[in-house]
Amino acid sequence: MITIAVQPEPFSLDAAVAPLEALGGGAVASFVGLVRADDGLDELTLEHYPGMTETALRGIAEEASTRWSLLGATIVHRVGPMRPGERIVLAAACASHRADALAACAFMIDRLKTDAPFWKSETRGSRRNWVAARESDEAAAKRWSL
Amino acid sequence: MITIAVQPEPFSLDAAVAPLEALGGGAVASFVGLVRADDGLDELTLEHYPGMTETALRGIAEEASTRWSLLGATIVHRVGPMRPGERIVLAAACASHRADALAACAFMIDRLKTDAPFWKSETRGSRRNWVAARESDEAAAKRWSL
Amino acid sequence: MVTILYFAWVRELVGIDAERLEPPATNTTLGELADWLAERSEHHRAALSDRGNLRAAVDQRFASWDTALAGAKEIAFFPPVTGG
Amino acid sequence: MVTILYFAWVRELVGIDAERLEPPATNTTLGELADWLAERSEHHRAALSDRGNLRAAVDQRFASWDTALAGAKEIAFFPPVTGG
Repeated sequence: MITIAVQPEPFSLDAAVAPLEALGGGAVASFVGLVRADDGLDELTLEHYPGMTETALRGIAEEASTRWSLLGATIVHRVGPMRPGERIVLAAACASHRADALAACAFMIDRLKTDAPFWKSETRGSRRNWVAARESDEAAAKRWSL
Repeated sequence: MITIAVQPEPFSLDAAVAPLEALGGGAVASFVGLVRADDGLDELTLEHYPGMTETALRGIAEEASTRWSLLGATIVHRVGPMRPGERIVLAAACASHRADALAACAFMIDRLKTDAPFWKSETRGSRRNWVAARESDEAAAKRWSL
Repeated sequence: MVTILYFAWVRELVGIDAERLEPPATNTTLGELADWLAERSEHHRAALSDRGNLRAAVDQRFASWDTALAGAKEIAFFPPVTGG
Repeated sequence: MVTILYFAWVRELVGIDAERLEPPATNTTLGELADWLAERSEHHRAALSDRGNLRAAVDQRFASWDTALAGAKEIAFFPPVTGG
């Protein structure tokens, strides 16, 4: 069972993982990325490529389901403006064995950083700048290459 | 910040990770273990060693905080009778970098399986049996040995 | 006709988020299309000339500069992604 | 006096969850104490004789059978743990 959501609204962790927990797998691993208040950040804005985003996220969740024995995988990604402390993204996996759920969750968030069309811009006071991609994210995603 | 709870009551994931999310770390990884409905299970009962349990869980969270760069770690473990589908345990870690949060979360749940005084018994109809420890859990815990 | 989309600072530099164009048939690869687009205006040039910092998708799939464009309907240019 | 605690099926086999005892001074290790306790009743023997399937803690810390008991106040016997 793969669930993908791209939405401006905040999400509840309990609500987002409830369908995974109902699959009877016994193990649910999840990762939540939040807006950090780095250097006086006022607002983070996520732009994305509607249509391609959903396809890319679904592809990441499907690849996770191929590589590990999963009962389900869920990715929720917010778009639009967010404040420090707000959740940006959730990657969650349900499996019968915890190792599968944990590895799939790590895989999905690593891949999401490099393989999904999102762009962050930061606002501090009247200044706004686009966040640069990080080589460490490329390296983290590459370690999953077969 | 280390938070340990051993309680008969169910717990909310949102409520349990809220203090971790408030630490400003940007990355929160969590693992939830649930009661599986294996072979017609009616009820799972968790017995524990009051006093030692809390010490053992705190020790696991403290070791995670030593090994990875964490802002906080939380372990919540239920005791008493539970039904299939209910949450048994939560291990969660907050870090500035997702790799630290994910590794610490995996470490805590692996260690919890072998290093905390809990015992599971299963009820099916009028039959009750104690769950045997699994060698795979010993192996999973040992992979973290320095 | 092909739909060209721009995102993030590429969009801001070009000054528009989409345009519908008929590229010449000599543009057989994504790289050749980017070169042709860069000629359209100073804004296009500013956005599309630094190929090392530019990424693209053909029909909503990430693509390299030597990707063939035959039959492509939607082509997007954008910076390296920074989601998650 | 030492508090002896039993958990899970060890508790069920012994038939009690705790007892306060004064073990002889010759019991210097956890293993010797287990041997001495096993002599107290058929129930104790059934619970404590299969050492391979038995674990223990001294003053709320997991301990091996050769752990010295000097000064110990609380000793617990139980099966291998199955939490999480």
